[in-house]
Amino acid sequence: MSGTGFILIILTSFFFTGILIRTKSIFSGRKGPGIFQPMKDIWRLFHKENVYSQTSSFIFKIAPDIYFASILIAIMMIPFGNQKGIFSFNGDFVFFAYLLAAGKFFSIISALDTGSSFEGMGASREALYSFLAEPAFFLLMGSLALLTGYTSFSDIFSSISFDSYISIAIGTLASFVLVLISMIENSRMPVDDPKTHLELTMVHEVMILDNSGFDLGLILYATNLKFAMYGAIIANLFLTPGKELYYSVPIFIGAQTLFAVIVGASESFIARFRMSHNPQFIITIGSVSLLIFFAVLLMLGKYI
Amino acid sequence: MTNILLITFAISLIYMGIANRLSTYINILALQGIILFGVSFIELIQINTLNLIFILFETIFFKTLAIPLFLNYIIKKNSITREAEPYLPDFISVVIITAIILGSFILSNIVSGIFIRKMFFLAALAAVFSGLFIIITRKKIVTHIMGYLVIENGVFILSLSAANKMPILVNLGITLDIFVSVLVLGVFVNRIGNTFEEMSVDNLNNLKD
Amino acid sequence: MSLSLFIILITLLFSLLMFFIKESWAGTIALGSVLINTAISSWVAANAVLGHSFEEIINTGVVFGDIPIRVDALSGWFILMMNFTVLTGILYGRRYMKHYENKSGMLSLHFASYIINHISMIGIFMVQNSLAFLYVWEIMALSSFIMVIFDYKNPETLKAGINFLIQSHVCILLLTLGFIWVSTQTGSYDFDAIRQYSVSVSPAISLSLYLVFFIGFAIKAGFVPFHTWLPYAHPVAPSHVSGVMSGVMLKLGIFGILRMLVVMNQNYLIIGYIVLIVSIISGVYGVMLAIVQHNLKKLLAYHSIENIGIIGIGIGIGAIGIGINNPYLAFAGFAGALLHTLNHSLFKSLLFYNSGTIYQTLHTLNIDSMGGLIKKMPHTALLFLISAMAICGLPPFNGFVSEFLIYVGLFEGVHSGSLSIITFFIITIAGLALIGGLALLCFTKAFGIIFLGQERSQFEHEIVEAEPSKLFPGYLVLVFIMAIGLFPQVFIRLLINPVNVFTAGLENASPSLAMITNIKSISLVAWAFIVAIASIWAIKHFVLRNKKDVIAPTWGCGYSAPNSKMQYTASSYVRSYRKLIGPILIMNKKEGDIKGVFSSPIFSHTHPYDKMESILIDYPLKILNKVMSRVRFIQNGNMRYYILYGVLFVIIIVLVSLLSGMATYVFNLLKQ
Amino acid sequence: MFIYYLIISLLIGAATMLNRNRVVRIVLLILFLVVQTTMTIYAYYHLNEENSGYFKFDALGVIFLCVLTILSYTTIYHSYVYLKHRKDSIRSQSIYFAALIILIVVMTCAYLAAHLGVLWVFIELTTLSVAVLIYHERTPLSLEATWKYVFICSIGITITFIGIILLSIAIQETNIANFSFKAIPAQLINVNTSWLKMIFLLMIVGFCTKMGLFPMQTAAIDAHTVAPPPISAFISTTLMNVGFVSIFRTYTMFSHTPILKWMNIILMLSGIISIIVSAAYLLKVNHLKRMSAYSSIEHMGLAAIGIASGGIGYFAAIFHMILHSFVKASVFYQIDQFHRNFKTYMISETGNYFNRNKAGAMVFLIILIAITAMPPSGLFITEFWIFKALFTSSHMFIFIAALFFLTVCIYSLTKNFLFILFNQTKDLLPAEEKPNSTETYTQYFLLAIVVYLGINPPEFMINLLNDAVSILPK
Repeated sequence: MSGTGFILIILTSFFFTGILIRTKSIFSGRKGPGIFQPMKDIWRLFHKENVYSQTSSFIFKIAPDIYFASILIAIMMIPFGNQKGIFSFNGDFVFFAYLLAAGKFFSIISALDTGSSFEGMGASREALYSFLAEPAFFLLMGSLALLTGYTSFSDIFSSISFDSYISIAIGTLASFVLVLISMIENSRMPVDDPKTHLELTMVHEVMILDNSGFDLGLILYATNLKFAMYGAIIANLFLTPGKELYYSVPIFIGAQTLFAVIVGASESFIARFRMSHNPQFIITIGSVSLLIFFAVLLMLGKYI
Repeated sequence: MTNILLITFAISLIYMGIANRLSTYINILALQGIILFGVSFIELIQINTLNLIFILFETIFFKTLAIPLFLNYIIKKNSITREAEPYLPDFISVVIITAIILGSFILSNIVSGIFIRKMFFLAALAAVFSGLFIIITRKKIVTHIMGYLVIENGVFILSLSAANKMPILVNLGITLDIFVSVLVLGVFVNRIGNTFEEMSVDNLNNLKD
Repeated sequence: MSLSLFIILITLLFSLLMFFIKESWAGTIALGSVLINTAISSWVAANAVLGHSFEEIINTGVVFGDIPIRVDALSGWFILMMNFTVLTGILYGRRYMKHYENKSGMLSLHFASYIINHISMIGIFMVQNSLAFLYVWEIMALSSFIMVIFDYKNPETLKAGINFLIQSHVCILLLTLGFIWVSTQTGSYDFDAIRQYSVSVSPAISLSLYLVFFIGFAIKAGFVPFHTWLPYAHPVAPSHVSGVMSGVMLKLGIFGILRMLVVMNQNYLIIGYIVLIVSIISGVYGVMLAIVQHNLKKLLAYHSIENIGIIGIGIGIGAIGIGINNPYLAFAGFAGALLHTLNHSLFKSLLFYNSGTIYQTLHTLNIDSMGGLIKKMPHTALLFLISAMAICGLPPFNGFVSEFLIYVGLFEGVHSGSLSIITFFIITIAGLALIGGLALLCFTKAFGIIFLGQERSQFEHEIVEAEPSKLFPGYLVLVFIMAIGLFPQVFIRLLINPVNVFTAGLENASPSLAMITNIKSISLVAWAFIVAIASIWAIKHFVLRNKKDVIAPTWGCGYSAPNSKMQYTASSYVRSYRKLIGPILIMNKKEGDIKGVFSSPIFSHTHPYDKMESILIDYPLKILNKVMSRVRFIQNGNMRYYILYGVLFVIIIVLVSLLSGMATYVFNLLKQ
Repeated sequence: MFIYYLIISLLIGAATMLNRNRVVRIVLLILFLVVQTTMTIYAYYHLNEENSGYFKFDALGVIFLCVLTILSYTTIYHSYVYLKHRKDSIRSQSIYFAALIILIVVMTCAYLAAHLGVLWVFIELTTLSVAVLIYHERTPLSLEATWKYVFICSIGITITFIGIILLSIAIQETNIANFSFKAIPAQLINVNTSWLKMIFLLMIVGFCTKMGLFPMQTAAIDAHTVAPPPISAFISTTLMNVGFVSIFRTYTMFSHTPILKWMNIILMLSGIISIIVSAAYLLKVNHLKRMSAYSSIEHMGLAAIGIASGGIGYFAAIFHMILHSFVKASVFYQIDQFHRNFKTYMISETGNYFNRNKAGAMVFLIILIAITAMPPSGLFITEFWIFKALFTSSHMFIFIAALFFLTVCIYSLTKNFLFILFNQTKDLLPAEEKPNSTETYTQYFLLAIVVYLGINPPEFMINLLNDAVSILPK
């Protein structure tokens, strides 16, 4: 059945952030909270009432729902190994990307809706980074489409296989790019430090300064989901097709956990960039995915 | 005989180049009238009398008497100063007019296979171009008319060279041209004289962009 | 009597009537005429789109000869699109123009040219006789020129009007060149003559002929670098006119390019490449400049350039698809292009109507001085929001569908083509993604700054929502935007015939069906998205049913007295972006410097300027002026010179012919 | 018949000269118009008919005669309006109208002249009769302009005359009849080509003064500037047509000799230079009448190019001249009203005409469209044909250059007209009398003709045009 991926991602999302935070605390020599603590916080938030700024309008009220919904639907497109996602069709990753963009659109304008200078700042940065990151993702998917000859998540991932060195190189590069993209999309290190306490240096947190209660809960959980989603995509790269569930589910969980640990580790060892350095960093991702494209061309022997 | 007259005519052109008195110009014009009279008398003795009389009348009466007098009258009436006031030094004028004569000589040699006597062609062409030259390089408005008259003389010579087969109509044309233009121009010169105190073309370049 | 003549007569009648009645009636008259023409032409066009082409031949005397009126599916599609926008345009315009009644004295002229413009556009889509085509084309340009200079009290308007007229004249010159070229070779004005000619000559020649036409039409369509008239003409025109111009008139250029592609069906591959390159540049460049604009309508104008670029990408893909004989690719490309043509006409006209409404309430178009309008004008805000999302190509709205088609085509092409095609397409994909991201930045700025937050400046007049009759056309458009977004498959079916005009030649495994099934799933997901939003919203309200929202001031991060001046402005919102693309822009900056301890209020203005314009237009004009001033010694008022010219003319020509005679003589000597 | 026409109309002219009574003058004018019209109709119905020796009702002449007759109605009407507002002395008015009548008669003769000498004589006469009209306002400027016009035209006409003499020398004949346009071509068969070239060159340069082509366009412009607007209308339409007719006849005369290509080059050169010059001056000219004059120069250049490129170009050139006459005439009629409204011709000192005189402003707007050769103006079609001919004769360089400089002209014209119509920056004092919209009817009428002829020229006109170009080499 095609819902497996969806369910698994939802499951992962419960403990993903927990693992991440746990890793960080371990590296910094603390015990740290339990891995379900973030979910508990979110659950608590779900029972709180909303506080709205008097400046804000219905945009601010509706935005979190749309943001959340966009990510939910996006997840439904993620396949699981050789099982299709709930929605799967040619070029579904285009839809995927634009759906996320729609969500982002609303989170940005809801930030602007409050009329706060800080949130405007965050919105501006978010918009800037996302438009810089778009081409990288599409280049990557284009290269994969070229490699496999298919134009939908499920076909691409189910037909991708690592038998030659170059394909392994491609796989590593691809997962690298995906990790970085997810870093940007979830505004983690090195682009953004969620733990910073100075609004001037925030990107994502500063956008949601005015959100509270249920809405805040939605947004936070959406972030977890997003993480899990990207993790799933990366995991899909390595799910060799045709394996049974009892074989592939652990791989999936493992990959996700590994991803979370990596993120946590990187956050505890890397320092964030200066704001002005972020753009060129993001551009670099684009050029890396261009490298993937050339690699694919080499592999297909179209480019000798 | 004709050729001698024509050469004299050409010389008169050169003289016009160096003359710097209006009275001299007028005299030269009168002289040219006489020359033309002579030429036409010699050339046209055998054509029908009416035509001959008409042409002789034209040369003697208009070119030699009427127009010079008329010009004198204008100059007196408008108290025009007596210098021609050329833009170029006389030396260059002479050189250029000589060049014109030389050029027309070459040109008359080039055009071949046409029944026209080269001397006539030369004189006519030289007159026309020197007339234009005078108009272009002299400052006074009256000298414009004089240059114009020189051109007319050239045209007349040209017509003479073909006159024995020349339709009277065109001959009429010449008359009309000289008569009318000189009259009209004279009238306007008078007007200009009344309008501007100083009869120089410098008064007449207000219409420009 | 023939349909076309009937339409023409009706229109002339109405436009004459215009001058003999009260100004306040002009709008209604125009509406009537538009309705009649729309009804007739749409009937013909709809039949054509459904597969029954229309053809008649009008014989008009010696000048034009026979004028063939042919409406195939392609023309039909464009006519339907055009009619709808023109209709909403007049519906909006006659309300919009109420403000100017008995003020400018140009109202009747304006509306007369509006309806004349309408039929001239119908004519452009129908007529297939090159001389008549030029005729209607020029009438279209003229009438739109008159509409542009409506607000003549503002000197900017006249400048822009002249700029527009001249550039459209240049476009006409190129078309004239092309048509003369053909008609001298074939002796016929019929478009079929072009077809025969283009197949009879060598590919290189027919390609160059096509390029002449392409550049001509590209000026009208506003492809970079032929776009410079566009950002001036659109802002100064009345908003419904800007809507029609940007929504429809640019598409005339697109139509011309497509029509010539059909007529000359030759070397598709190379044409595809050319169109693709130009389009990518247009798309990226257009949106890049759009972002930094402060004037709302100018921003929208630059966005038209970007959208034209997207359409062009579709055309390029389609042409390449035919070139490499890949029906799926061709279908995706052309369907995407045609659908995006329609979509752009919808949301761009809607955006311009809204900007008009805003302009009439605030009397300014400067984004930085707006803000918080959403509370005063919720309907306008909603319309603007939806159309902004649509133009960014976000699901579940129509803009996404066409871009999706193009993406599908690109990815399809990526693994079916040669190396060059792959490389081109990958670059195009990246470019398209970049365009999408930039559009997002641009319209979050536009919507966010204009409608959200607090008012950034005080207006002496109170701000109220536009009256319903002004909103109605907007909602009419909105219906279509939603419809295309949620039921794309219907429109894809309608597109089969128009696209077939191009792909008829291919031996195709009818790609449309596969495409339609694919598109069906889009609508499915779109619905799912909406349902998800609704359900989450419902859940939220269920959970919080017995908690009431708390209203508090915006959190100022500890600063207790925030005011509206502290908000992010449009300029500050895009500042970091502006720094990034600095080299491409020309930013004219004016700043007053601080004097003394208690300085007088200082200012800082930035005016973005188009670099291409300064290179391609301003500099050559400077040269031209220099040259021309050299010629201006002739009329110097000094008669001696006047005579000298004649003399010199004679002498020079005599000398030259003599010398040439000698030269030939010597040459013959040498030959022996 | 024609001789009677001459006598009658000259008598009427003399009567107008002597008459001092308003009513009688009106009667005389109407009488003259009747005579002129009957003459035109007679000429049309006796096409290609020799008449009273030196005249012939050939197609070319008749076409332009029709134009002249139509325009003489409007011009006389507008002259009447013009004089009414100027409040001139009765005497000067009589002189004005007499000269006008003479001018019309003389131009008629020039159109219909079938004999080189006669044509020449009448062209000279047009110069003189128009000189009186140009000088009508009696200001120093008008004096200067008239002086220049008369002088340069005399020079030009003399140059032409030299050409004629050389021609007469070339064709060794004594019989006057052999100087008619019909007879000349046959006698040019075995004439030295360089000689022919010189003849053609001289004659063309002479006629350029009338047609307003480079190199002799200068005088015509100054004449436009100072002449009363209705007369400017005549100078830049029917009078330039005289020049065109004479050039066209000369061209036809030589068109079967070996120098055809050479002639084309000369005309092409003259035409393109005229266009360039007009473009250069239109860019900076500030005097409305001068602007219109320069635009006439531009159109003359186009017509010359049309002739030079042959083929359909001949046809197009004549057609172009006709339409241009109607447009340009209406320009100057409107300029008269414009001048009464603003008391100046300087464009920079006017503005907002659209609100001062709606009817006149609409005329200007339509004229702008018409004169820049945009549809529905008929000039669009003729220019299209001219450029087609140019393309066919494969003068690519001229083709591009002409298109380019025409665009420059269009830019300048649009700029200036829009300034006049809409500019708000100037605070002008209001017009003295309320503009009278009935004065614009003639312009609407003429412009309507232009549009109609462009879309669907009547059968007889096409036949006339074809007849006029039938002798020329295809």
